[in-house]
Amino acid sequence: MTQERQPLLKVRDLNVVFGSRHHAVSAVAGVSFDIFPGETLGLVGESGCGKSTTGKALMRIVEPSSGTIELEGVDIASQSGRALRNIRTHMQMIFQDPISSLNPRRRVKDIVAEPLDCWKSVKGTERDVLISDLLNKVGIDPAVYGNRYARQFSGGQCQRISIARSLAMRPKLLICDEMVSALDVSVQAQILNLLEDLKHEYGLTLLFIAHDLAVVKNVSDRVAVMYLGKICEIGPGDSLYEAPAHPYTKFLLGAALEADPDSPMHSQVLEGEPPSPLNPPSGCRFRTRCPNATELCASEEPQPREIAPGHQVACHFPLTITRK
Amino acid sequence: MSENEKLLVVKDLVTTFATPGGPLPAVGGVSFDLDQNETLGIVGESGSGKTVLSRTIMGLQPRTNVTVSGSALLNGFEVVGASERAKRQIWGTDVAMVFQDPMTSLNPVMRIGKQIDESLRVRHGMSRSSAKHRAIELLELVGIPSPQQRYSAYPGQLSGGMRQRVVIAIALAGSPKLLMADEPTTGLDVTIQAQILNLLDELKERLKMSVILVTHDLGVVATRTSRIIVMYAGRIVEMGTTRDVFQDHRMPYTRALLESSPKVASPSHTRLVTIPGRPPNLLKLAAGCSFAPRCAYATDRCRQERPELQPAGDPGHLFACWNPLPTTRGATPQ
Amino acid sequence: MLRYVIRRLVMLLGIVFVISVGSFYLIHLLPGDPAVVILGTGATPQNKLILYKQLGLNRPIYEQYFTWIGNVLHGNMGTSFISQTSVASTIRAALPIDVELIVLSQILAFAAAIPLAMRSSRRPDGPLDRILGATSFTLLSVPSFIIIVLLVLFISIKLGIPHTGPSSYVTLSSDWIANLESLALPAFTLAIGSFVVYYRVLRSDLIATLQEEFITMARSKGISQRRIMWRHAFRPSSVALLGSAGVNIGGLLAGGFVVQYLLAIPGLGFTLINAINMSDYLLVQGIVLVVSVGVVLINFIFDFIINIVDPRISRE
Amino acid sequence: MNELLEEVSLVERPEKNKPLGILFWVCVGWVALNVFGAIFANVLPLQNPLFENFSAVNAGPGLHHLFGTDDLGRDIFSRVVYGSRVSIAVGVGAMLIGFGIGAPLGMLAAYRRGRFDMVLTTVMYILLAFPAIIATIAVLSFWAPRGLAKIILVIGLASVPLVYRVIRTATMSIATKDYIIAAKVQGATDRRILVKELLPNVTPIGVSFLLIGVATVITLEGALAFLGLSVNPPTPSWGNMINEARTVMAQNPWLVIFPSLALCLFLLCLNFIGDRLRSHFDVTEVKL
Repeated sequence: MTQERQPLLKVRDLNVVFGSRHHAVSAVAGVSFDIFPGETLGLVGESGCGKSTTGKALMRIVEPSSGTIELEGVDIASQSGRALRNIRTHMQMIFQDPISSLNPRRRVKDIVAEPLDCWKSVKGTERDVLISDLLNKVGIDPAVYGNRYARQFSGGQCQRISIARSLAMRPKLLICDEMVSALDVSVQAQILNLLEDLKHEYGLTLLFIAHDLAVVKNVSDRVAVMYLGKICEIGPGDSLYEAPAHPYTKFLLGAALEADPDSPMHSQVLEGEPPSPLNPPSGCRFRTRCPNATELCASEEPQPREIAPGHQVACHFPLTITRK
Repeated sequence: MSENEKLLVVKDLVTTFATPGGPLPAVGGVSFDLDQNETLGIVGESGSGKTVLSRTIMGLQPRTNVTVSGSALLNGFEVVGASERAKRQIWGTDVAMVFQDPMTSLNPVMRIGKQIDESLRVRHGMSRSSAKHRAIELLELVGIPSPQQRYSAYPGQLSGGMRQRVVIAIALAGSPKLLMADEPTTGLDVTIQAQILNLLDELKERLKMSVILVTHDLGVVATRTSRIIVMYAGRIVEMGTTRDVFQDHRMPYTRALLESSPKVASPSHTRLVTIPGRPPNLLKLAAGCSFAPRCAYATDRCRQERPELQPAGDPGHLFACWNPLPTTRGATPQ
Repeated sequence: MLRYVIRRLVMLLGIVFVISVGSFYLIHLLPGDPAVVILGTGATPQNKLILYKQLGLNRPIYEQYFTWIGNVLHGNMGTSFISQTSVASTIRAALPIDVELIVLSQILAFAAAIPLAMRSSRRPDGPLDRILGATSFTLLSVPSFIIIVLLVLFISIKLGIPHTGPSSYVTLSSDWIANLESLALPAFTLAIGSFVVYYRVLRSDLIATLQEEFITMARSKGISQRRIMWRHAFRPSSVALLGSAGVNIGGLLAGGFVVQYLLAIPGLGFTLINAINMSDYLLVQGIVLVVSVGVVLINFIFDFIINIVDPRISRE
Repeated sequence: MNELLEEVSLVERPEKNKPLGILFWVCVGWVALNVFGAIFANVLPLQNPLFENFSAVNAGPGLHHLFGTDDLGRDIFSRVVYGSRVSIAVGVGAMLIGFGIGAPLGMLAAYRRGRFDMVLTTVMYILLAFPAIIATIAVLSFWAPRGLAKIILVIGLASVPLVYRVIRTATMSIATKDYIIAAKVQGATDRRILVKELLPNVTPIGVSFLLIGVATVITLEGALAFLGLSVNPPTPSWGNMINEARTVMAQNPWLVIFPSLALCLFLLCLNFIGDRLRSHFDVTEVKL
């Protein structure tokens, strides 16, 4: 027995390629990471960086073109049919658009019970009790709202129902894909707190995908930053935010807006826009916008390397780390 | 400063939609003013009426099923009650608008150059070639690379950030005195958002405009405005200098709004302050303070009697609350 | 764009090929001896023999097709056994009438539909919109044959207006005024059906477009209402209109027989019905081929126009 | 305006669905009455539609003959009721065939995608390019002898590609929704997703299109009757009644007016119900 914790989810060299041979877009290009039991990994990046595709590829909602996804040692990427359906119940996903993730023509109770009914694992009164309990847990009164149709609910409530549904099968891993970005701040805070409570109660492990740096930091133990299909930096949230090692992370953090009139104005703004994933730059994908880029960055792709315990960065010239 | 030097004076502005469910007061009596070359932030969650307010000030509310009362004096022109024809005279030249979603605010089947020089030719009578020349200048001004080629591109061929720059270029075509920016960066990535906000700041200084920045994101207004209006359920609940609103807010809603959004600077797993419940249904507004059902400090008076805006000591700082939070100014006098 | 056009052209050729095969083998799909079907009631053994020889009915079926398509491509669709006239020349005489009828009716339909749709979309649920909505909806449910019958009943019979009744067709080249008079009634009838479709499609699209943010944007530039309607709202709203126009014009070519038959206008539809009644198989086959190819071509052309009007489509 | 309203009132999402309204139910009633008449024409106290009463030829509407009689003394009212049988049978029968084949294929293709969808859709689009009316006429005219069943079959088969396209488009817009992905993720089988998630959402679109389709087919049947390609006289159908009456309409306009009215009213009601359902279920315009 080794002392080291075994990861719950182990992703190695995940690739997702969209489109035909001539118009191949590599949306996810060789992504590797671990998620340990009970932790929350935040996945942050700008639109089109492949963070959502990564999440969907883990669930096989989009097909990975290569790589392995091991959940407790079982490779999801090689499963099919009933086995795949079965293993998916150990992982669940919550989507960005709360309204379109619920069938408008079904009742709330049936929506939450759907996973149970699919597997016929729990039936009769036991099922009803379980559903009522789940709805209570997410703050929806089952007696009042259980028989309503999903189309009558607001975004925040829909997201609560989605959470209840995803917990019905007691999953080990919950993938949250931009789950609060469509919500108002006050509702967002409610949902984030709820998620935190349920995480402890159900012993969940989370992959939290979002573009909002503050939200990601709030919920995550570790944070991975993606740019153009690759992870450029991954590390413990607090230290990564305090001392980013990858220039892109630094720019990203610099661009984040703080609700504080005394916070510095954006003096250093990242110029230009991300290049097209149809035709990514050679070497380091960030080099076209990076102020520190050299010849080496163009010719050789930087491999992730550990600069502090649990803190990896894929950059030839990581920024100097000043530790307290 | 006397009233006629103000660029915009809004008094008791009310915008009501006629809906199948009854009259819906989207903006319920708003008064404020705006100086020349000032940047004002209007902050609120969805449903607060901030977007409707910004459109009503311009006279751009929908033309059917809407009634507007009160007054909005824009550069000496009374917008409320003015005919579409009369308002056309101020649109583009006195006030111009930057919209929330650059995907939908550009005509998808019209080349972007044509969209920029349209008002130059139609409104300002420029010739085809000089309008084109000016349009390319404007594209350059808003930081679009190779403007010559971009002139004949369709909006679909540009990224979101570039499109928002085009929208800004269109707004600038008539050299407006007031730029109304309604959630100008909401759909954009953080790095692009920073670019656009910096651009707006820079243009404001260069072209001596006033800017109204309408947003749900307190981060957007924190460092870029001189004053802020906080809206809730169609009304102003607090208004003051940016520093007053952020650091000496008196209205509990303002505080709740500030504290419920996660901060980059605070450590992971910080418990967020939440506002219980949801924003009120504007069709069924109760008599008292709209925020009372969600407010921790609410008393019977709050539920029965609506608080009006009252001064809070510092000049220009107003709030609408019966049980305001204590001021922080007394502790650290300036 | 070019790639798209080439792809569509290849598809077009494919469809035309399938149509030609379909028209050719129509006869083999039907039960019974092809010769009997073709010759109809006048099937003497001698005629049968000539037919077998001409069509090569005893040769392999694919060879028959290539012989036939070769002839068709040279403008030879055979000679009718019933009327002893060339099928191609019969079609050449009839087709211009269809074209003229379609052009006239479309001019009328668009001239009415576009301005009215623009008016009513500016105030949805306003008085004009309600009246036009109810009218167009009612007209939508009145088949063209009933319109014709009622028009003939009231205009020609009750009012006794000349030149609008059946069997008065005059060719364009002989007397263009009389020609227009004789086509007024059928063109008007076809225009009603087209108008209803165009008005409804354009109105609902315009209402949707006018709610778009870019219209508010255009308003905020201070340009006139007329310019907003024509320059900003009309073009993005016309995709569905053009699509339905393509389908509708194709439908008029294929389904024009009712009106032509009722008013004795000797276009393709009228000729087709006569050919069916006479069991003139070769003529039916020729018309089916020409009309089908015509419909496909019309759809192709409209697809192409839609692509020019809305650059978003070909990019996708 | 809608966006603004959504912004200000999204608190409790309002029911977007318009109420169906009285007119809708009047139309449903009228259609039901027609269908009832068509089914029970034999049982109802109607005069024999084929009985030629030469003592009452070309009678106007009156007590004995509600709608009058034709030039052979046949009762028009009973002929109109009997005539509805052919129209309704053709309309409903053909659409049942069309939907029976086209709808499951369309749903399956849209849900499965991939090669299955590609092949099927290509075939259907080629068939769609072939003008259905011309094909129907050509087949009906040379495929003797004519009969109701054959007409239903030919029109039904000709409508399959159209139904396929409508249902496929409708299903595709639903199949990409997150709740379908969510169902997959929960381990639902394909069959369960098709039945529990897709079908309830496709049905409203299907039903409204079905009604409008029935109206279209009835119109087509009328046109075929004019060409003598529908059921053979003396069996009455709305189409051939109008057609036969044309020659004598100068003398007896009722002969044309009553069957025309019956036909138009029925079509109007069908179209109205279909249209109202479409807006009620918030279905974006599906073009015929």
